[in-house]
Amino acid sequence: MADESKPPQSPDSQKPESGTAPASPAAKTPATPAPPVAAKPAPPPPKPPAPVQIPLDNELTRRYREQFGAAILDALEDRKQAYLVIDAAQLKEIALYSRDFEKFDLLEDFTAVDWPRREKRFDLVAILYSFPHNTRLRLKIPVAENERPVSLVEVWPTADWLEREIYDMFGVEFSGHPGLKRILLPDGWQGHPLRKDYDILLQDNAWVRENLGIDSGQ
Amino acid sequence: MNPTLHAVLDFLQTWWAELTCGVVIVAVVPLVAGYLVLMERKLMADMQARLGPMRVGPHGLLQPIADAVKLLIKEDIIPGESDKLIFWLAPVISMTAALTSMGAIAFGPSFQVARDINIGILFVLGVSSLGFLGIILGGWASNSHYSIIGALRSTAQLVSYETAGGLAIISGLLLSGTLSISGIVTAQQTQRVWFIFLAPVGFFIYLVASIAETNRAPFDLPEAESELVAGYMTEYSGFRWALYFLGEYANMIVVGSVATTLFLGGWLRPFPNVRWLNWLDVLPALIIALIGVYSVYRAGKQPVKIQTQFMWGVALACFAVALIYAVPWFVGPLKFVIPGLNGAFWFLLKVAAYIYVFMWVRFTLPRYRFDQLMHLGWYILIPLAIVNVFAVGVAMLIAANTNWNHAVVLLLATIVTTIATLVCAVFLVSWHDRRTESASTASLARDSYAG
Amino acid sequence: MGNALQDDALQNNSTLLGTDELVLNMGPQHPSTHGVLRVKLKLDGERVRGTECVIGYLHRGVEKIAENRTYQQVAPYVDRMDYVAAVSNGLGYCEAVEKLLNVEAPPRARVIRVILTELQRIASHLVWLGTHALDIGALTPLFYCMREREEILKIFEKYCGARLTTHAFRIGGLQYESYDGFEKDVERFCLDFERRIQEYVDLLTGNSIWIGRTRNVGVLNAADCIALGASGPILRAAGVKWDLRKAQPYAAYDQYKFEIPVGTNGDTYDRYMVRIEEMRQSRLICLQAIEKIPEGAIMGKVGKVIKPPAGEVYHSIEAPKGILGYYIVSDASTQPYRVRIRPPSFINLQALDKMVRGHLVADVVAIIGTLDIVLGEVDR
Amino acid sequence: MLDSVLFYFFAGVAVISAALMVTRRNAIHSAVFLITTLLATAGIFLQLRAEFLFIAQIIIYVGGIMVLFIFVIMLVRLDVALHHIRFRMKNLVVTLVIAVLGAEAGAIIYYARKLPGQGLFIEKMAPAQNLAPNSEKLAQSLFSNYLLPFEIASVLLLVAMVGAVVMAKNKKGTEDS
Repeated sequence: MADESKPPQSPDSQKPESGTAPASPAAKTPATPAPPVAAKPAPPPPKPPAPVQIPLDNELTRRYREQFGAAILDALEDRKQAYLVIDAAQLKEIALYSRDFEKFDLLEDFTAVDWPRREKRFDLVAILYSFPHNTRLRLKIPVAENERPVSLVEVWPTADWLEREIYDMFGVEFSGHPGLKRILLPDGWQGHPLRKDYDILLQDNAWVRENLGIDSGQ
Repeated sequence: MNPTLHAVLDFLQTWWAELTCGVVIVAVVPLVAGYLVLMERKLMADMQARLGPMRVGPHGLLQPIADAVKLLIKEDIIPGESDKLIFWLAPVISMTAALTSMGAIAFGPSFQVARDINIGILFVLGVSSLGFLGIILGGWASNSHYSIIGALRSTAQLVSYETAGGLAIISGLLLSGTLSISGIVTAQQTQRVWFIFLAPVGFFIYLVASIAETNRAPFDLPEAESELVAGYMTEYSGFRWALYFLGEYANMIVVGSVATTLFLGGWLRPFPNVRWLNWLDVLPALIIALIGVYSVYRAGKQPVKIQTQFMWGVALACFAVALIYAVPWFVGPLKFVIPGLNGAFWFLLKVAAYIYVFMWVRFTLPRYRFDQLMHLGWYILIPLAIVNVFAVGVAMLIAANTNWNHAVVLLLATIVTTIATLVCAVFLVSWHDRRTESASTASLARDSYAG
Repeated sequence: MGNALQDDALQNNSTLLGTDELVLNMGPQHPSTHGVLRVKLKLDGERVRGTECVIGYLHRGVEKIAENRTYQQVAPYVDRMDYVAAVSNGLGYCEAVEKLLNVEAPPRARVIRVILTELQRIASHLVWLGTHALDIGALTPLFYCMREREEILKIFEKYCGARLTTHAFRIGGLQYESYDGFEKDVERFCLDFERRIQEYVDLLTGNSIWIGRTRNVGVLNAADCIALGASGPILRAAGVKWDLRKAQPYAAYDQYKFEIPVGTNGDTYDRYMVRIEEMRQSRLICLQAIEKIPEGAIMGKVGKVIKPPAGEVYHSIEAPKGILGYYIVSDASTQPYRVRIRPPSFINLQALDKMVRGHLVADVVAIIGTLDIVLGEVDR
Repeated sequence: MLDSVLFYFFAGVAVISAALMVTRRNAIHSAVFLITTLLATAGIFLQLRAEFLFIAQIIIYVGGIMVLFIFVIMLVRLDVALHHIRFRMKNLVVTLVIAVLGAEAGAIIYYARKLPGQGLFIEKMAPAQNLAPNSEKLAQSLFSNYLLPFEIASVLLLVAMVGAVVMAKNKKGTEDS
């Protein structure tokens, strides 16, 4: 199935179908995740035209939209890399469709990003790769703090440890995961370190206070 | 005179030679084992493009002593949940068995503790196999999973390879017609041929089996470092560990001696009956003297003064030994010691060569897996050893029933039967390969202990 | 007096003389878990019925650290993940940030990057080969491998002063110009190396014990590899002719001719053959690359302060151990908002359970070796 | 003199370790004491100039059978199994056996004392020490006078071996299914 090697293509050959110029600053879309600190003033040196997220409308996204309609919240392109923002409720269906019909047979990575100020705090990011088409696609799944997204282990077995790592680092619990427990940190660890509100010094100081009786180890 | 004292004196008068030899074995073998380790490390270093121990003494010559001191003063740790008595006993058994079995070995025509024991070879085999009790008990007493798996492996390995080794030895015993160690060597002298040429297959089976019996690579599964940490020795430390270690190396000397006695002509020099090669008898003294000369040559190249002095010391020791070898040639009344000294030299040289093969194999080959080890033992070596016994028997029958020169006929018959045996071996191996090939659909071997 | 025997002992023969299932704890201190991996093995006799990996003993929170450092400061940290192939880690990170900035390294820098990365691939495979052979009980190849790796490390040292965690590349290009005699050193190493590979091959490839220990051990077919995300030589040994250097060329790989070695069975022996052949191919790439290193600048147009526009990028390269991916989110500040590293070892290690089930303890060691994991990368 | 010292040493070791073997609770300890007993007995064989018996005892019993004993004890956790096997009338049986054995031993001593020149305390050593090495003679009588019993014994052992193999195979089959 995946034996055929693709002829060399340009990196991330997910070319947009439309001829929109990538560097159009006006192309802000409403659903673009706004970084919390994006409001910082630009530095004095002349900035190169910022390549930002532009809406994507190609064959692939159209197919996804046809299939899932409103569950595809958005389809964007950032630095020539495509991603879909999808609804967590339909995650498993979309994953199965991606694997079986769009031939995204490899879940290259599955991780999360914490945006504490957003309503749906976490972005789960699944990076898919298709061996037959030699293309990548990112799925972004916004989930709220107490939401329990469905586990992808049955779709891509490789998601097992990756979901455990997300749980470990962000505290996102997946429903239907065969053994969701901490993987990199010890079982008794407090908190989830990659959340933005987790202070690196927090745990350290707590330990120092408890074991050495001083206020801070720094 | 009081009767007890008299008895003791009487005892000493009869047994003084044996007693001396025994004391020498107990005192010297640990040292020799230590230097075998050094030899192994040096050889390994040479084959692996490095230098090996170089720090303690010139070229690391004092390394074994430093190691011994370190091991002696190390803390003796006994695991809390272990069986103290047996934990204490096991290494002692291992070491004792190896040393005791040396008692029957003839290191030369006159160097033997149990001289008139007419089951010498069986004594060596039987007593040295007791060493395995030490391994098994030690593994069990440590109360650790790694240890117990190592012990189980060693037991299974012992049972399989003792059989193959024993059958291989039978081919040598058939040819010599005696179980006595000196009798075997004399048989090789009177038959004018080393038994390795009459039973080559038997020799190689014994070689493989003896590597397995001494737990050395590629059969070092009971102590496979990368799998079982140190196998049955995992929980041992300090001097107890050293006892195991010495036992292992003493065992190497034992199996080397058995192979030398049975197949390599024991203490006989090459071509013992060829008159015009008698000048070979001078070789031992010459070789030892040459080592001394080389030490002198190296002494000049040592970086530190004390090392130069040490090298001179080594050279002087060599010259002293060479002198001991040379003097009897010139002093008439001492001539009687020449066969004994030369015999010891040749014997030890052969044992060293045998052990060298052990080490060479160890650095070259990867380790067998347990089921593969069992397959090799049961499916190839044991059938082959049985065939070999038959082949040797047939050759002897042919030789006995012809009127020509006995030795020549025996040799010719051996060639024929050996070829037949090798054909059997090829058949066995290919059959086994086919068998495993078909079994490997699941790629899983059978129950490994069942073999 | 038969009824005097207690009933349960008679009825339940299996408990009377039964053998237990044994749980063997392998690691975190064990000679062949390649660091601080801990594997709990459920054994039936010596046969493995199940495994559980306990990892994280070497966790340093690289991803969290990265969020609190500037883009340049992160670069040395990533070297410490796969410390056996630090150059490859650095390449992945630098290229990812370059993509985020929308700049490209100049051609000269890219070619030198290729040379160093391929040398690093050889070095990494050499470490793998030596330790893998040692696990299986062959003592000698390790020292031969270390001898050749030393030559490579010497080249690194001459180039950037460091041997292990080199931090050889900078965002936008290179910090250092290649030293005088760089090409000559690389060429001498490469010309000599073919003969050296032959030494390993002589010791191992045809050896029946080696074949017996590696054939049909830890088989992972193509479908399983893809499902479990196993990449790199593991994937290629299963017969998938796929290599990111060809599929989505980065740096300057599109300029060089090389083959992608593939296996057929996906067993340990095939992985061994694939890696050996990969070393040969890397050598060929190096030889091609030193033939003509383009002249010109070594640093692209990157300011002293790196401040990528808001957005995100994913970039992956073919590290010696598999797909090494960096997913970087920028919030237009000087520090990355999120750096996610896709470590090949971590994901390859997941396949261990599937590979060892039903094998013997000795095979576990061989399979851990063939996975070529570096715990620094697994735990990050 | 030396011979009697050695004999009493071996005999003492054999008897004491036999007693210890029976009384140890730990199966491995019992096995170790059984080994000691066997070795001491082998020593007595050697004193009687029966070298072949001596070495056969060591190779077969100590090196072979006892190793397998220990192997089995280690594999099957005999300690646990032994807890299951407990007689209700244990004490009675033990007393009975001891009584019978004691009576037997007493009778032997009593009658032995009556025979001339014999008795429990043997004053004159048997002439064994004057024997020549006799392994060959043993072999000759085994393979000539006692050939039939020898062959029958070996066939019996072969049957036992085949039986063991068959049983092992059967057990494996059921395990797999």
